[in-house]
Amino acid sequence: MTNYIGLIPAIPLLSFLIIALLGKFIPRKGVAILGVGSVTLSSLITIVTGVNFISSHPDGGAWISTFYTWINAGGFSADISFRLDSLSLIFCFVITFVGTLIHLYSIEFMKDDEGFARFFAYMNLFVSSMLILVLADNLLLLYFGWEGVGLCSYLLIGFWYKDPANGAAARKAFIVTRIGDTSMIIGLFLLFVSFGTLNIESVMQQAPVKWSPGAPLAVISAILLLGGALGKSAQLPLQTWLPDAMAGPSPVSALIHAATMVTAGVYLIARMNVLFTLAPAVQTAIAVIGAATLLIAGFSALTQHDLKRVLAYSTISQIGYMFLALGVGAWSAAIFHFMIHAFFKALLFLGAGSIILLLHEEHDMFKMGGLRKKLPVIFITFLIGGASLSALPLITAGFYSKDQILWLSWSSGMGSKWLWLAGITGAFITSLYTFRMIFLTFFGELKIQPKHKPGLLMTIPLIILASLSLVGGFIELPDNLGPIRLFSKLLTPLLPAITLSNETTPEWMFQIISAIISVGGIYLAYIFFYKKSAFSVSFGKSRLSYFFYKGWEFDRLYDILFVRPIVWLSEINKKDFIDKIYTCIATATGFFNMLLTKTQNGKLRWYVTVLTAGIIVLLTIMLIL
Amino acid sequence: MVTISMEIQILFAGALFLTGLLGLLVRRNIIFMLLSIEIMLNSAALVFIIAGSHWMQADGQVMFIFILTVSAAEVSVGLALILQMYHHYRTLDADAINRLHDKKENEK
Amino acid sequence: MAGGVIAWITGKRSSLFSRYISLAALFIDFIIVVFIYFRNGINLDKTWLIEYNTNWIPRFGINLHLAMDGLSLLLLLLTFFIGIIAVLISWKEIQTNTGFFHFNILWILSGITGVFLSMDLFLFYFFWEVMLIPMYFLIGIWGHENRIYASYKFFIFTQASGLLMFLAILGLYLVHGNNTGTYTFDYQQLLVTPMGSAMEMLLMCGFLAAFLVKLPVVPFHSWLPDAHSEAPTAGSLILASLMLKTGAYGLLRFVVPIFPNAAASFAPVGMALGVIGILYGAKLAFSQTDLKRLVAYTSVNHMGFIVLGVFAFNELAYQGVVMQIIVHGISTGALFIIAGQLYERMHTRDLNKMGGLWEHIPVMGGIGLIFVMASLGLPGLGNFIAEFLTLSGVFKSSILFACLASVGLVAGTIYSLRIMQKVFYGRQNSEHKMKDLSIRESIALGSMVIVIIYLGIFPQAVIRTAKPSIMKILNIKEQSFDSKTRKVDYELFNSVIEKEVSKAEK
Amino acid sequence: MTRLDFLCLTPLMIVASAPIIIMLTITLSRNYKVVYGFSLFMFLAAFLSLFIVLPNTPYRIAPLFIFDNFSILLLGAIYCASFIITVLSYIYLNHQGGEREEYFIILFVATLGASVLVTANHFISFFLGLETLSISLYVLVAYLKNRNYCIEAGVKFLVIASVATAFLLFGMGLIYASTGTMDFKEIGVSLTSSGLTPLLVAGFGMMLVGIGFKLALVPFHMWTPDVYQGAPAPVTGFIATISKGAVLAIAIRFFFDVHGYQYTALVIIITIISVLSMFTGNLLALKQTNLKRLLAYSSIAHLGYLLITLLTGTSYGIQAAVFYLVSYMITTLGAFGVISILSICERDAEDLEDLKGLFWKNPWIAIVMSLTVLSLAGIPLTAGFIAKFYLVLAGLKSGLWVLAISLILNTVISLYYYLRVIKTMFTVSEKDYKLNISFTGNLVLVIIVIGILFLGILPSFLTEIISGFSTIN
Repeated sequence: MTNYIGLIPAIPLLSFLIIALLGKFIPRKGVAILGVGSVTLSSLITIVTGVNFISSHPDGGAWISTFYTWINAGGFSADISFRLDSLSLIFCFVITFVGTLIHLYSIEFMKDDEGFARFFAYMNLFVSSMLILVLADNLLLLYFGWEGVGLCSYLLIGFWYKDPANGAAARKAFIVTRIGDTSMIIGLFLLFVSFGTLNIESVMQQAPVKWSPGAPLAVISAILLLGGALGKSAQLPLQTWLPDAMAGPSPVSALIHAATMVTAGVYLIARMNVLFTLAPAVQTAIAVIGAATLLIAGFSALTQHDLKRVLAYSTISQIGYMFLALGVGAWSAAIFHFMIHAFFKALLFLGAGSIILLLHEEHDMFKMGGLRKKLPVIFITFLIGGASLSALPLITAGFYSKDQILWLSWSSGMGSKWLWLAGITGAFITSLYTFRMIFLTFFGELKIQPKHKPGLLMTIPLIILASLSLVGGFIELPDNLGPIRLFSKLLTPLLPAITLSNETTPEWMFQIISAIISVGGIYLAYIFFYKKSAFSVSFGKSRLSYFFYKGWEFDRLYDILFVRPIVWLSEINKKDFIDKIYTCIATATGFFNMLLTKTQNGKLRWYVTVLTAGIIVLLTIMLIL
Repeated sequence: MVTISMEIQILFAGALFLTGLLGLLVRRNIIFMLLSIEIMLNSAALVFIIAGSHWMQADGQVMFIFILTVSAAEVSVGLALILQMYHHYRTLDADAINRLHDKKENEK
Repeated sequence: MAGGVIAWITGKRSSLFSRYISLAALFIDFIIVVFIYFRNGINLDKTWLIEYNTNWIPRFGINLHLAMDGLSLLLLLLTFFIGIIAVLISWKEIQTNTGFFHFNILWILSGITGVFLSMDLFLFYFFWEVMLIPMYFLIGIWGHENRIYASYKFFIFTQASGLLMFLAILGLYLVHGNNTGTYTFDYQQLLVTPMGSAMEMLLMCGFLAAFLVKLPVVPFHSWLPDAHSEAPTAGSLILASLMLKTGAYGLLRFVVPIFPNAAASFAPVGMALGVIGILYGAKLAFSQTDLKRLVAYTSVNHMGFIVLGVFAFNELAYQGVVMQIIVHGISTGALFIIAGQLYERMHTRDLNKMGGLWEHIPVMGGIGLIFVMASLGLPGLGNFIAEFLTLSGVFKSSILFACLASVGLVAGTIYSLRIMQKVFYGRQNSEHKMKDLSIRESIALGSMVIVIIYLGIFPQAVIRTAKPSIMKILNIKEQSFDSKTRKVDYELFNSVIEKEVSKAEK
Repeated sequence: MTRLDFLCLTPLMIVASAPIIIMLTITLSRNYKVVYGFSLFMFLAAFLSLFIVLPNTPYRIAPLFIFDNFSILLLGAIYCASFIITVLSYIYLNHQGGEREEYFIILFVATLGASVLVTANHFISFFLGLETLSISLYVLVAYLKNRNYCIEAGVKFLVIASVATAFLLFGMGLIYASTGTMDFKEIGVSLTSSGLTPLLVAGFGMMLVGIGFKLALVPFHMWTPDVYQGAPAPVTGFIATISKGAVLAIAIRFFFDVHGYQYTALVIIITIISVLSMFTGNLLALKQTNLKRLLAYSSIAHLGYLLITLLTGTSYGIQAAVFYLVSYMITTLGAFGVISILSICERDAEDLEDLKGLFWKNPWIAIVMSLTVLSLAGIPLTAGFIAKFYLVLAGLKSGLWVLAISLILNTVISLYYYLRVIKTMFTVSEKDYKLNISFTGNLVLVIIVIGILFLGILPSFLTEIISGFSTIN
């Protein structure tokens, strides 16, 4: 049974290899079948394995399947070995399932692109790497997958390589995440030096024994790992790459930059929860970062013109919620939100992708409008996604997941009302910008005629995702609505249960508040962007709006702080001043040569004179000595 | 007979040597230069005589004879060369014969 | 036997069929080494796998002593592998005087082989110098525009440093002779030379001079970009993949075991030099516009890791160094090949004149991508293993340097992606109609891709082989190293932090 | 004189008799080829006769000569070199018209002078040998009297050499005056009792001028490039190898006999001269485009290196010196051999330009030239490398670190111009070389190449011989 685990990442990898090597010789249809089929197959295996796993309850809560020793040197050992437990199962499920849908969608989306085979090769590689990431049983292998997805993200952002801007965006994404990765790898070194192993299981077991809570090394290693997570998950201060990453094809944005890869940071923190529990200060920092990010990104989303950029900022903001949850110790809430977010955000991206495709690559929402009638399927699914994003009460899955986070941010032992306040403000902004987007795009008058109706391959994934965005929430309901706790039960042995603070306010109060906030946001959006109130127009032109639009000018800040000095550094000393030293030596030798050459002037009497002078000097020296 | 100390005698020979050397440096005519060299050689020979008489040995005189012979040979070769030189250069000016020298940078 | 191998290569003089001859020669050598590898696969803990020892100049105690252990075995594999590639890729590039060209290549390779095998310091120096002249020819005759300057620079730098090492070898010889009464150049005997610490330092500096220049380490690196960028592709390939490695090999084989104490006291400086190399190399690589120069500076960057690892003195780091030696040979070599092939097609090395090439040459683009990723240390490729092992080894002995070097990883990313961006991405700048890789080129590059991926996934193949040699080096080091004098950095770090924290708490 | 005296003098007598016989033959009939063949034969005979002397060493013919292993070895080297120079001269002179037979007479006289020098252990034989050598060299330098350069070089050489001789003589006189003996060993004995008096210092200093001039050491080096350039190539080869070798031999003998390395004043002055010579020679050669001048400068540097051996004061040093001398002789002969062979009637092939593209037109000659240049530079696989190695080792053994380091530094500088020579040969040019090298010419080159490589790869052959021979008695 356990050996099937290996197949999950192996199948897409194999398919990647085939497409990459033989892509030229396979017809498009073959590529599509291979690309989609492999992911479908691994998603089926995941489901089968998952069902088995849940029904059999293995010892230690995990299946481990080891293949061979990867590295074994100087006391360090790492295996190629996969570990399936409930956490990785959920991730695997989301990755393969959402991945399958997105692959399916891509067949139609990419059908006219010349890089069709290349696209599927990259996508398969991505799925495979992402699966390795979540299935890895040691941190090094995890890092392997971690970098692998980074590579795929780089490749896919720069997929349309002919536009230098895309290349720049890809580079930016890779470099910024790489900064985080570097911090992470240093963290790995520290963990290895401390525990002599990078096996997740044994690190988790040893850490509480060796380190007391708040031990400086625990804090440092937690900070370092957090650095990696921040980079990958586009959290403050490494969030700037994600909006630019929208340069890639929309399915890519959906799969990588919304559903899966960007949540790798969440996975890492959840996976290493023991370590973070040992470093409460870092955990608080995570919560604060999450809260700050969700606000900052929310405000930015509010002012964007580009449909995909809105979604990008929204993604940042939603991951901020997950971080907030992680920070307050609501582990399973974070994972739950991750799953739901994967559904509705993938849905939104796919919807947006279809719109953009059908509107002749038009990204600007202000040039859209009135698509409600023209593209009804997309409208409805998009609306559902939007509703789920803005956590419309009761009917949407987003409500249940977000509400849980909000409540726990207040009531958790590590929560505080400030965090809650940030969260609830964020929720308000979320529904505001979500419906701003919907109103701008689908209502009003029709500005651009769509090319044609979307095909079945596009709509089916949309519908499936939409239904999941609605019903997905019912597997985990708050106590007052009916105690269904399927999700957290699954995760219980793995992730520590949350400790609530003593004075708990009843949950329903928060539910009502957030419901009001959510609906209020929608209403405000209706006033501002459907009715076009004067305030919204004037605000749109204000400086503050521009400031938000530019993502709080983080890019400019980094440009001044880092990019320009580096460019300056590379501009000066291009020729390598050290070389000058050697050139100087050479010149000096040449100079001496010239001097001496002058003495060899061919004059006999000069020669005799030098000879005489020489002997006089020599004799003098000798006599002095 | 007044005996003069060897040091004084050698100083005299040294003076002679210096005279020859100075002559060599000052003169431009190649024949005079050759003559100056002869003076230097002879002053050296003189030293041998002085030393031989000081140590009461015949070696000094033997050396003297050899020096005379050799310098004669040298001068004969020298004169032959000077003849050829005059033949080629039409001058006896030592400074005029400097075709062989290092080239300057800019002459390349 | 191995001695016969070398003699046999050197015997291969130029001829018109030189391409085939040299290819065949290298191939047979390769097979022989592979054979040795597999035959000895099981028992690697002998001192030497193969040894050959005979008198050469007994008057000075010079022996013709060749021996092979795991380390040299790996390096030989690399040497012949790269050698074959070098012959393959210059198939079309070199049209003039092919005979002499291949003569030079074989000559260099035999010099390098000799360096990796010599167990006699005199012999070592001998081979060390033997590889220079043909390299000089290679650059000077078949190089690009500025080849004369580059070849001079290369030669004078390496020769000057080599002579310093020569002086140090002689010094060592005399010190050993004076102290023990036997004058010998034999490695095994010189290992146990007793010497004063000042003397040890002085002699080590002589050795270091040669190895650090060869590697090269900032500030002795300035010959490298010139030599690399002006050399023909095969020249750059051999230079980067093999010749630089002799420096690394020298550090491992000679500096650390012979001068353990001096090396230990030099370690902070050495590591600092390594880090400077990493950062400075990356910085310069980033500012270049000449593709080959850029790749050359990446070598400076990567070699920094080697120096760093060598002075970390633990097995992990050494495994990393060995790994780095091999994978850098392959990945940078491949980048040079790609640069060479682009030059063959476009007649320029200027990055600004390239761009958008993916459209025409996707296969080369794909391979280029792999090696660019290798050079930035992407997991799954050999370079990652090397960098990871090195850095985690370094981390054990010096946290500060490990962290600084890790910053180099980011820098590496920046310049590596720049290659990709400028060459393959973007809009096409030129009107060249280009052909993608020919079959011959594909074989060359393809085999390199396979090796680098194989090493990334199954690094044990290298690690296992190198282990006995590394342990031997470290044992020698440990025996004479007074471990009490230095606290392990990690513990120091820990205690300092705890102190700080407790202070803060009060 | 005893029978043994005669026996030991055989080699010298053979060399001395050769010019007389040649002169007689010339009066009968002029035949270039016969004279050439006879010369070769005589050198060979002289070389072989050394083996007669060998069993009797060390043997002293009081008071002038000494036959010890050192002198026999050097005599052997000198005769071999003369043999090769004879062949080269033959090839070289073949291009020239006029009377060529006398050339060989003078060559023999010069060789005789060198032989006397090598075996001398007395001021008188020293002086006689030196002058025999010098005076015949004046003639040889200016032998091609139709060339301006030759005459000019001859005149310059003569004037400066005479001045140097005068200094040398005066110095000898001073030493004689203060010690009362002209025998090297006895001078040494008397020195140890008296120490260095000012008079002696002046004497040594002035002798140094004479020797330094012959060895072309700074600051007495100025004549070297001009004479090298002006003289016919084989003669230059003679000056560079035999003349310098012989003078160095006597310098070593004298210096060791008087234990010069024990006196600080002498050691310091020689160190200074040595270092100066290395640097000046190499720096001057740096941008030189005339090959002969370049070799002249390089010889200045090489003699600077060789001075190290003077200071070692050990038999090890002597061995190093001999080895270095032998390999230097072979190498230099190779270089001048190539120049001789490439030379044409009007002028010598002395410009670097003349070598341009040689490798592509005539690889064999180019390889010979490259090898010699590499050997001069001290690159492994060549004799020059082992020689340098030996030298440095000897120096270090005696603790001469300054000199050893300066040698290393200079080797680096010198690389530049040596490489330039090689580069020139490998530069592609359109020039055509119409060369038909005679069989003997090729043979000589082959011998030289084999010599260089053999000494470079299997030096133990020679080192073993030398270590048995390098004793001064």
